[in-house]
Amino acid sequence: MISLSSYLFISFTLFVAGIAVMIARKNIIAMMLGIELILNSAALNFAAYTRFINNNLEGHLMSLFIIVIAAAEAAVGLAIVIRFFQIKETIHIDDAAQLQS
Amino acid sequence: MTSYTLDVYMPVIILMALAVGLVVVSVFVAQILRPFKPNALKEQAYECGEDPVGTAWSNFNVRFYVVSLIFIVFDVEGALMFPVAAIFRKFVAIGEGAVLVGSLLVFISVLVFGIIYCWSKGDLDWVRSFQLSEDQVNQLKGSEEKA
Amino acid sequence: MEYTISTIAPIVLLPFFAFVINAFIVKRFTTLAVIISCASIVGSFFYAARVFFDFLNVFSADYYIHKTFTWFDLSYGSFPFKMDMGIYIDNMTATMLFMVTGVASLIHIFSTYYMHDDKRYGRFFVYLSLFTSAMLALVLSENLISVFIFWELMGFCSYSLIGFYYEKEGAGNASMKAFMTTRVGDVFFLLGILAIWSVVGSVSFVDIYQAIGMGKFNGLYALGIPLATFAGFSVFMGTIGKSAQFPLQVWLPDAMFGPTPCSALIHAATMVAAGVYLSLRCYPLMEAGHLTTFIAYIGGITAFGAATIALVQTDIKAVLAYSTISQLGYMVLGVGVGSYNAAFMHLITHAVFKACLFLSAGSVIHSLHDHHTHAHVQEMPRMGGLKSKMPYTFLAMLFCTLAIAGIPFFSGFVSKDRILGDALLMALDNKVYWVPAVLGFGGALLTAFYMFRMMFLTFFGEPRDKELFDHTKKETLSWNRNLPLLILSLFTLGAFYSGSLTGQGFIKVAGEKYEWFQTLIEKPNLLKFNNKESQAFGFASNPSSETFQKSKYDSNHGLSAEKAHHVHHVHHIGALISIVIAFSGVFIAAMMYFWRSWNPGFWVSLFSRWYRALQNKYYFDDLYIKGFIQKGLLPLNNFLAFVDMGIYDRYAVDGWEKVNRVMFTMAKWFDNIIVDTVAVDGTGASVRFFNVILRTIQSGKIQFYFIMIILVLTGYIWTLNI
Amino acid sequence: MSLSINDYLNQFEAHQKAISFISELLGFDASGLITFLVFATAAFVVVNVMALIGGLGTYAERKISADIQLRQGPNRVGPYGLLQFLADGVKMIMKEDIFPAQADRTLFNLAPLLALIGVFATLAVLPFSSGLTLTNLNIGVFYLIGVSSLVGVAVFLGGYSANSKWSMLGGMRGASQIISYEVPVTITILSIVLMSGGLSFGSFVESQGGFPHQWFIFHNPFTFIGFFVFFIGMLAETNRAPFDLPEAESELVSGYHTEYTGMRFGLFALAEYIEVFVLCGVAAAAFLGGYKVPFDLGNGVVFVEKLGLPAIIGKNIGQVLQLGSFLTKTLFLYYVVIWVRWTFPRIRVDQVMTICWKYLTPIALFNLVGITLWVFAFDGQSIWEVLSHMGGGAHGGGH
Amino acid sequence: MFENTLFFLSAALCIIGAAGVVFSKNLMHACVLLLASLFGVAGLYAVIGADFLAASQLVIYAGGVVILMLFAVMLTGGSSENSNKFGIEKIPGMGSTKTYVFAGFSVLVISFTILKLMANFMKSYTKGELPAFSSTVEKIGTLLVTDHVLAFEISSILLLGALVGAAVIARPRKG
Repeated sequence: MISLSSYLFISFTLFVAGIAVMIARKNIIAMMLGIELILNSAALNFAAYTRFINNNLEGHLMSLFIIVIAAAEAAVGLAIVIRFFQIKETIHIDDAAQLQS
Repeated sequence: MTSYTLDVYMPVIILMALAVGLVVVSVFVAQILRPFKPNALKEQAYECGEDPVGTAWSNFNVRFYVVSLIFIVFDVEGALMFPVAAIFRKFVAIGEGAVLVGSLLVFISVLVFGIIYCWSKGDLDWVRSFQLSEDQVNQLKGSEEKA
Repeated sequence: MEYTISTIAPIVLLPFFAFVINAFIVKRFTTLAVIISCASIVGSFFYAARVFFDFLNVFSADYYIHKTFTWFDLSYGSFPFKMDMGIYIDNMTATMLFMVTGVASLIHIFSTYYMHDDKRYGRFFVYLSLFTSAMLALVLSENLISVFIFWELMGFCSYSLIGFYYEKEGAGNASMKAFMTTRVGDVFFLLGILAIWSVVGSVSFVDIYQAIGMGKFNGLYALGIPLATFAGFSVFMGTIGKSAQFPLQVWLPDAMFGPTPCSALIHAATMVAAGVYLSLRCYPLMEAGHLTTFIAYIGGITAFGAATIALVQTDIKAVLAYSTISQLGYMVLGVGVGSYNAAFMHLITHAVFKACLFLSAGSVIHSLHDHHTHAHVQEMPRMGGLKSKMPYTFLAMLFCTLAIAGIPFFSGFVSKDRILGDALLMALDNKVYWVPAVLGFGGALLTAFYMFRMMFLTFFGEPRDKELFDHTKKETLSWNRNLPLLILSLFTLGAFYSGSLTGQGFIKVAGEKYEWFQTLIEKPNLLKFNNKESQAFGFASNPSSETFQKSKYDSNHGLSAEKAHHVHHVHHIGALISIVIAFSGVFIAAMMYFWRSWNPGFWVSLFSRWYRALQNKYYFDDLYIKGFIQKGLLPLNNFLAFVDMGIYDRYAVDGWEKVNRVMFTMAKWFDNIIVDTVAVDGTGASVRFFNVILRTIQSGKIQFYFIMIILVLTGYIWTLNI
Repeated sequence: MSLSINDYLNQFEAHQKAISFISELLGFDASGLITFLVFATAAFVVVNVMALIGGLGTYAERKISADIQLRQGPNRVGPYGLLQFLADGVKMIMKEDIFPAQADRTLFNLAPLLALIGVFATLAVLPFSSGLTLTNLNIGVFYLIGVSSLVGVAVFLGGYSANSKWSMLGGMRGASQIISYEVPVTITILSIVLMSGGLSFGSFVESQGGFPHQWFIFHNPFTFIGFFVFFIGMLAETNRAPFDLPEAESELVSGYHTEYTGMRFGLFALAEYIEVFVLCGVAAAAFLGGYKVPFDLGNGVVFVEKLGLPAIIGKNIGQVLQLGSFLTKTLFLYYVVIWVRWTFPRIRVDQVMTICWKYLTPIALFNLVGITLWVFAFDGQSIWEVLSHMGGGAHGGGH
Repeated sequence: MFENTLFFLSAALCIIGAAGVVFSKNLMHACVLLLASLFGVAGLYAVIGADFLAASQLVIYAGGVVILMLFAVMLTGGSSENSNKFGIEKIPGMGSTKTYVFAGFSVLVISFTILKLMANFMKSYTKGELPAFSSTVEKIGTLLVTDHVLAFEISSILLLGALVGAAVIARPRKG
């Protein structure tokens, strides 16, 4: 029951949900939730392959670094969002369509 | 390396279930026992007796964010250092401790650099102190003299 | 005794980390940076001392540590392309480490005195740290590629240090000259490495020794030259460049533009020593390439020629610079005459006394301050009688001068005498070697003469510049000025190196007759390397499998009794000759400059043409500038310019112009009518048309981009059918 | 140190026999069922004891504060007022549950649940004794840090969902205070991990001894400082005085649970009291030798050899002693926490952040470096061992 | 038996959470649902013996990232659906029917692509014997300081960069 395919299915679901969130939402923070989902699906895949394919712990390490990078990404991304909000008083993604203020 | 089965996680699940159960049961019991007479005044948010003005969900100071930002960086660095710390004694025992000390110290020093930066830029001050310009000081003095 | 990477790596990494840290903090925390630099090199010295004393006392004579890790591995099938990096420590490396860290520590300490008032005080230490760590890494290197890397790094550092006073006129040129001149040697060195790679398939020293031992070089020719000769020659060209040997010696005197402590570091302990160290490391290659005669000639010519130039110099640092070239010539001569042990010993002894000489010179220069030009005085004609003003510096410098002049009981005598003795032995054996031997003995005479000339001119007699003399403060004993000098001058005593005062015997250590230099340093025994596997990096080596017995001192050096007697006999004769020569050099110097019985001007007028030649350094700079550059390169440039301007430009380009003019008139019509109206305006119109369409795509709406990415990715995957 | 309470029981013959008997009775392999039952029972017992301790905590708090302030304290319900907490509980259940009209009802309901889940899940790894540890996860302390951070989310959501300005301020303050103080606490725990060489509480406790000089708090000077860093951070993480800014009644009415009434408020309070106990237990396990009993009485071998008791009884007496040792230390710390609350005045919000980022975190980092170098230099020996080696064994503790 | 229970609980939590993130109309609720989903992922890690990963997931996500998200939501004006500052009503921030149609279309396309890739892979996959669980902390630690020490140190630099960059960007400015 607990097999590679079930794990792949779950991570597939997470990935698809992330994509859906990123396209459907117009709120930047909500889109970042989608990014977290996508990164988690990738990390889960690495851990699952480690368990079911080669039992090599470097997959775990990869997942760990994905988590680390996700944290850094969230920190910087949200800081940009907040700065954006301070300038434009909105976090609607369509208001961020210009390269120049 | 001793192997284990997934049974070790059973208490975790049971405890979480107990927590949920406790909440559900207590709220349910209270539902039966307690009185239920709502009125508009009761349901008002408490604002020292006045009528509440606007919503509480407005934007807050950025300082909260900077604090949580520093926190998350430390959190992640802690998470990376835990496995290294766990093998430290073993490496010291086989005489390779210097490598670990070196890499840990480099890691920690980078961490310290970050906190020093935030400190020097005043991100750690809850109340940011700023220097009054001379005009402002004079203005203040003037107002004091008038008073 | 467990040797792990953590006991050896700090030797290199401490100065390197000091460099990295100081590079960031030097501007704001200068004092802290200096302290970090000094502390790191002293710490490195203690680590090196541990290695050295283990090699001296614990390990057997032929024990070595060889650890590698794979740097990159691009092997494909049967084609090997794998590069290892690692460390190789044998007795020679251990001795070098001890010497380099020790001398560098003392130079660091002295620099806190010498450079203290300099405006780039901190930066100097940054360079020093990097320089020292590069030298230490070179010494520890396991293969030629990593030697080359650190060799170039040192080249860069010497470039920075020579040009340290870049606002001074000539300093920039001098640093450029040093950099470019050594580059000539480096090109050859790289060629040599490639040649070795092509034969051995690896550049590790151990593999090279093994290959030579197995005779892999035999019967391989390139352009009619044996490959071993070519490879050895090319590597030796690297030595010539770095150690300032005969054709490429011109950069070293100019390198005196740098601060004096850095001269001490570059020209005594580290960089120039690296060249000789390399040729000692590659000695089996030189032997296999039958290059020893050539090397001996180069060494002899350098030793004698540089000594003659040093006779007429008036700048105190220039005298020392030429004496450095000359002494390096002795080392190379030692390599050439097969005196492996003595050449290395001279490298060590020379490093100590030359560092001390430079530091003493620095001490003298630093205290002589001209109040008119606000510059330090380096000219010997303005000195004199300084003995009373700076007694401790004088003491230190006297010891070193005695050492370099080859007076018995001092270290210079011990090592130089062995080289000369071996040269004499070779000359008796083979007539070809007479020239280097005689040049070597002549150089020894000149060395004694010019060094004592320097001493007498500087410290004895009446002060020739009274005002300068009166302004000079009397020297007081201070820890960072005199302590390094006195420590170094203590180590000029021969007993530290030879085991006996005369330099010919042995002493008893722990109840055994034991002579450390003779026992420790020997030519690489090629057969030993045949079945050795290198150890993986990072794990403790297992010295318990080695024998821990020190080989006993063998007064016959492994020769048969009859031959050994002959050798000893020749050595005794050589020692006698050198003693006589050294004392006569001192005597001549004293007659000329101390008692003033002989007038040097007479000799100058007698050999006036030679004197001019010497003052112009045998016209080498002129030769290179006028001969090579002006006669060779400039005409070539002119010729190329002529070809370019006169032929190519005139006929090809201008001719085409004519053709083009005709074509142009035809084309103009075509252009106006067809291209401009139809194509260009048409293109513009179409661009405008597509612009309208494409503008909608680049909307700045991120989600639209996502959808596009997904569609393109999908299309890609489905079309390629991955 | 067994992996869990189930493993501990499995080593007794009677338990094995019971399993096989039940298997025969039921006709299938009942070991899984028994495991579940054992865990469920133990967890249930632990949770109930914790709820009792939480309830008695409120009583103790009021009694001790009364003592400190020369008052009587509760003395009407039951002997010495001991049953006061039951009366409070009944009162809370009987109170009307009011939802603010503008509240986010889902999150308003969810917040106490999250707090309770976070706190209860930490109980799983608390080492009451070498046998009575629900599960000795090999990532124990790291798991505990992760799960207990749910409380921060719960505080924030509790403050957010009520849509009251007092609540919101309290929630933001509470969450940022909790996460801030997690940094020095994590770093201090990291240094303990360095010394014990494992992440599980079992390895923490097993690398200490029964006597005070074998505890990590007296292991070297850095850990001594580290204990206080941990203790202060712990006070702040549980929003205890003097760090009870989030619920400072003089500024914020009642902080993030201003709008909570009745049982929901009770659940928050319960979670808070249990969390104090849990963190006191962590402090005891990490610094004060945990369940270790002097003279190795804890493993029960002495009783078997000297008194001739059967092995099973000797072992269980040892367990009881260990449990006693652990509870003594934890409850002592609990007492200190209450004592601190009624001794020190509350500090300002900017001082809270200053203490965390400018004092505790640098000190904790310094401790970490110091302990790293200590372990490296002295090969993990404590200061007493080092001193006794230096003094030729003439003095120093116990070696 | 218990393995399957744990797996199903975690998977359900994970997928329901993810679905909630997609369909929730309230940003705060979406954040809490994301927390649930990440908890589920932590449980899934635990099921395949990645104990350290599970705990780091809890520590970093539950303790760090989600709190950061919640703070960011509060700092940008709560979960109320903003119109922009000119007062013009646009598409609501949490999506509209049109955006969901686009999303559904993209999801459909990407699902087919991923399933095609996965099918190729699963054809060649044979299930092998699974080893017993053992603690991964020591192994991860050893890997971090031996083979991957560079990544270990560089991640500290990465985090330093993130800290400095984000602090500079988000720092409150006067005026």
